[in-house]
Amino acid sequence: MTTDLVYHVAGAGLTGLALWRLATCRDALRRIMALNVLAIGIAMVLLASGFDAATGRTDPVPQAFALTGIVVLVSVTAALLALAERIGGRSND
Amino acid sequence: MSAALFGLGLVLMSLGIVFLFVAALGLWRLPDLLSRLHVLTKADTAGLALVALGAACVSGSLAALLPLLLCVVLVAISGATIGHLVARSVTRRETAP
Amino acid sequence: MTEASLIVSLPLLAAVVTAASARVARPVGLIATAANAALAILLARRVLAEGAQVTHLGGWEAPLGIAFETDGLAAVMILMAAIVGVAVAVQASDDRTPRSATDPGAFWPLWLATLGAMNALFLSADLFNLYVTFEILGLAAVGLTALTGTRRALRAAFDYLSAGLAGSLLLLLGVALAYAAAGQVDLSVVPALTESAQGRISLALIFAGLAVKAALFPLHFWMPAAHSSAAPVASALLSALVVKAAIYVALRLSLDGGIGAEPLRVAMAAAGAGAMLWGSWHALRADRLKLLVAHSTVAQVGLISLALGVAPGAADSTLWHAAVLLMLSHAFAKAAMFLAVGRIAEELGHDRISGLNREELRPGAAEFAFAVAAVSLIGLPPTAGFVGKWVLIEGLIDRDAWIWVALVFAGTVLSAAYLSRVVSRCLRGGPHVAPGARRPQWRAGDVAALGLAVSALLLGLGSALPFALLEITVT
Amino acid sequence: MILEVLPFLSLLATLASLPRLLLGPGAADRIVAAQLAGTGAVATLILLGAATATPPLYDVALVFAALAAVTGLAFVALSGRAR
Amino acid sequence: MIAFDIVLTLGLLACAAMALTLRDRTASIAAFVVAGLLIALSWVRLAAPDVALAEAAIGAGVTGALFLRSARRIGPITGGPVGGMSASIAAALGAGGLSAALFWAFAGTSGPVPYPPLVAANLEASGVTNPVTAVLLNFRAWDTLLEIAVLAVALALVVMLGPAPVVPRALGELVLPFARIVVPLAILVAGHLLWQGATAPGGAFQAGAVLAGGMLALVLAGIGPAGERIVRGALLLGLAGLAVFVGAALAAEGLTGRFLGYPAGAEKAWIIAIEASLTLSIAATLCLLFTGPVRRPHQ
Repeated sequence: MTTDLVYHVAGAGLTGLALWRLATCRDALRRIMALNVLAIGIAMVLLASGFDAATGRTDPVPQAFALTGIVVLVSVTAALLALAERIGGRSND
Repeated sequence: MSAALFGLGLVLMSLGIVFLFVAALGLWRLPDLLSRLHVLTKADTAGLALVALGAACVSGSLAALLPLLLCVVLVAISGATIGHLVARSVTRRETAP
Repeated sequence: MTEASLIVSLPLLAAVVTAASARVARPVGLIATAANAALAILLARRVLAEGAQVTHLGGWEAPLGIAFETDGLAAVMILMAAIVGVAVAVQASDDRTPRSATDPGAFWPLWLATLGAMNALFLSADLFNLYVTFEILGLAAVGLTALTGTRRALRAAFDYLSAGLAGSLLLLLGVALAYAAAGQVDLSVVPALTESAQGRISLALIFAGLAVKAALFPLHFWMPAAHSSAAPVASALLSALVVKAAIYVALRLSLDGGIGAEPLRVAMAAAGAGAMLWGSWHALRADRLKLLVAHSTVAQVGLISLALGVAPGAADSTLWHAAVLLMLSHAFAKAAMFLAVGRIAEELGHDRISGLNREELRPGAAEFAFAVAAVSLIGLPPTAGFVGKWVLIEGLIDRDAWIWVALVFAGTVLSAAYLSRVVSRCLRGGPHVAPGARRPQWRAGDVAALGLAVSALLLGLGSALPFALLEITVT
Repeated sequence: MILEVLPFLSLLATLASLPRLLLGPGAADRIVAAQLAGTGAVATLILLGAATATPPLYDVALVFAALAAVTGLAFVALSGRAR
Repeated sequence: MIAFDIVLTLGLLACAAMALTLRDRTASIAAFVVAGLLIALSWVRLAAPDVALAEAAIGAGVTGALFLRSARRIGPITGGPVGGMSASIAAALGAGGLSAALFWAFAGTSGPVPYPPLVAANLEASGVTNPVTAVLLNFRAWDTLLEIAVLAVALALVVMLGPAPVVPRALGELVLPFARIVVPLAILVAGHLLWQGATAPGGAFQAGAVLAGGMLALVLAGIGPAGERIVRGALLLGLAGLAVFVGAALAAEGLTGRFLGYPAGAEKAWIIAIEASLTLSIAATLCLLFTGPVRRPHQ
């Protein structure tokens, strides 16, 4: 039970939680929040597999991926929220 | 000398954590909002100051002192101000006609 | 400055300039689109002359750094994007196109960002880099969809962006699993992925993400609403170019042996067949012109992914060439069709198919362009669509895949059916038209639509050039 | 060793504010709970930095504190419907 | 320390579940912000301090403020879940199965890890000693450039859509001294993060996000710089980041013949210059993504 296994569980849990919420909710804001949780879950799984338990250090390249993912996520979230506000939040897809 | 500093740091940090637990407990047990606010600001100011001081003692390097000091100042101010603003918005809503 | 680095930087710089000042947006946009077309032609000439090149960005070798692979396939796709872009820019620059309710100058930065992102995507040889280019493409395409500012367009744009984001998160999950399984994310890792179980799951995730982005049949729900409610200029770009990016990446991965897993290939071909039937069925029943053309995109995407599914990768080279030619002909024909539909809707004031032939308006250049584009979409000789289908069916017959041959024919017949619904109503004349009917005068949109439709025709005749380009691959 | 247990306790204190966030009748209670969780996270980070002797964690704690201030202000200014 | 990780994971999942299920908007956003803080803590435990900085600044700070702004305008949640109780259970089982498969796929791998030795070998030539900054600004600078393009396109999109301007509640007179202390501190922290980005955790994104946090504090306190010219200047600054980065890439190719290949010996200077301009442009972009363009609200 090393550290990265625990965070693999956390990442997979977050992804499952987000997928469940995406499947069962209609409100625009909660769908956007679920997509955020999904993206964070994927970043956690990515970084956990880059973590080297022996040296206690993490491979810098997935860290760069996670950073890029965070910045991309905030821009897409801002765009989604601006759209949701214009359509009043009732996305009945 | 460093063992005494280490011991002192340990005591300070433990005290800080006690403050945090008291605040969490208070948040849970106390009946109304204003008393919870009271206990929150205590944890923000005193609790974190103790923890930061203890950490400075344990780490023993002066370079770490500046970020810790800024941390304490920021959290103390934001705790007090947010507490005041929350209390203000709650009381204004109740007393408003 | 090599063409490769210029062709990715120029559109991004122009996007910044056009976003900064709306006043100068149109001239700068037109100049940048023309310069991009010139660069695309120079790039293709260089690839033809010197063969494929690999440029390492910043001088760092592949696993650590990112590489640009300018081979024949990339050059062909960049040429496609450039030519369709020029035609769409010509129509967009016609200032009488109705002012969008949101922001007049907003088309140009979004179009140039889409162009820059597509050029970067066609050249990139790194999985994570593809994910980032897809994000730019997704956001810019949503901007194009929301350009008209109507409530229906905004709702379609919201669904498009949330589906696009879910698709790219699937893609990111696949890239993360590829990193976990193989330790690196550049395209050379794809053959190693097909061996291990984790690698196959990561490829399946990547292909699922691409299927959402390409609106392949089971995951296409967001696309018809988005493409039919956008401005005609925008939906021409969405249907002709943006959807192609995902199919191109699927082709690039299958060329690197990524689609070697048998179940993945069969699933893609089956989804393609399903898309052809489903898209054609809804196109037959569509009552609005834009909806019909959007559903025909679903069908054509199905045909192309069927061609990809049955082509077992680089070994059997004729089949994936057919898929590329089908992509090219669909890009030209679909863009011409949407531009023509835009002009028809402008002239008639509505785009209901039933109301097409009862107006006192003689058929103009737009109806003619629509008819020529329909010929190419159905795949009648001498258009590029015909050459593509011919090569595809020839390859299928060689391998006795009779089911797929039957499906391709069924798709062709269905597409002929739903397109003739429109073309028959467009060719008004004689008794159907009142004596005093006026003929719509020529506008930039007609020139663009006709140019693209004719180029789809010429591509059929001159299909030796794309085939020659496609022969060149990175050895 | 002994220093390792301190961040653990501080984390427990941070998570102890969650029930109030879940049940808190009014929005104000939830803002207070979030504020306490923020302070607890800053304390946990400082203790982690001390326990694992990594000074960069103090900078992370500083950014946490700065952002807790901004987020707290955002909650107070923006919670509830636009009147 | 494994007990710390386990408790953190449980707390994290509980917080995320609360954020996604609570029907009261403020409660769910508060839970989302606390989840953001706990996620930043898990990045620290996974030895990724740079990501923790970015998550705390962008994930918890800016995203929380964005959600609050939209919730303030959209209003409470209406309508029940999509299917009934049975559909929700079915979805839960499906999602559970997917996440279990995901865990098996990721936990089972022990594949080769070629990147760390490569980064370590080339770190000397990259001009900076912080490996993450070396990857972001030198080895894979093309990814970072495209990511700035994503920010710029999102900015153009939000300016085009033009959400109505945000009107924070009147907060009384104590806000002025508060802002007068928090904003300079935020600028100080941002400068500190930017400068040390080359050697220790920090860099353009974290510094830009903290700077944006400071600006948001001004806007929320109601004393933010409003007015058409200020917003126009911020828009130009926000877009300038991408132009500077592309310009630097082409200039580098002019000098060394390699796209994005910084001239030998001067890599650190180039990286710091690019990062400084990115910090300002990211701060301006994040601010504008929150406030939106100052224009007549749409009908």
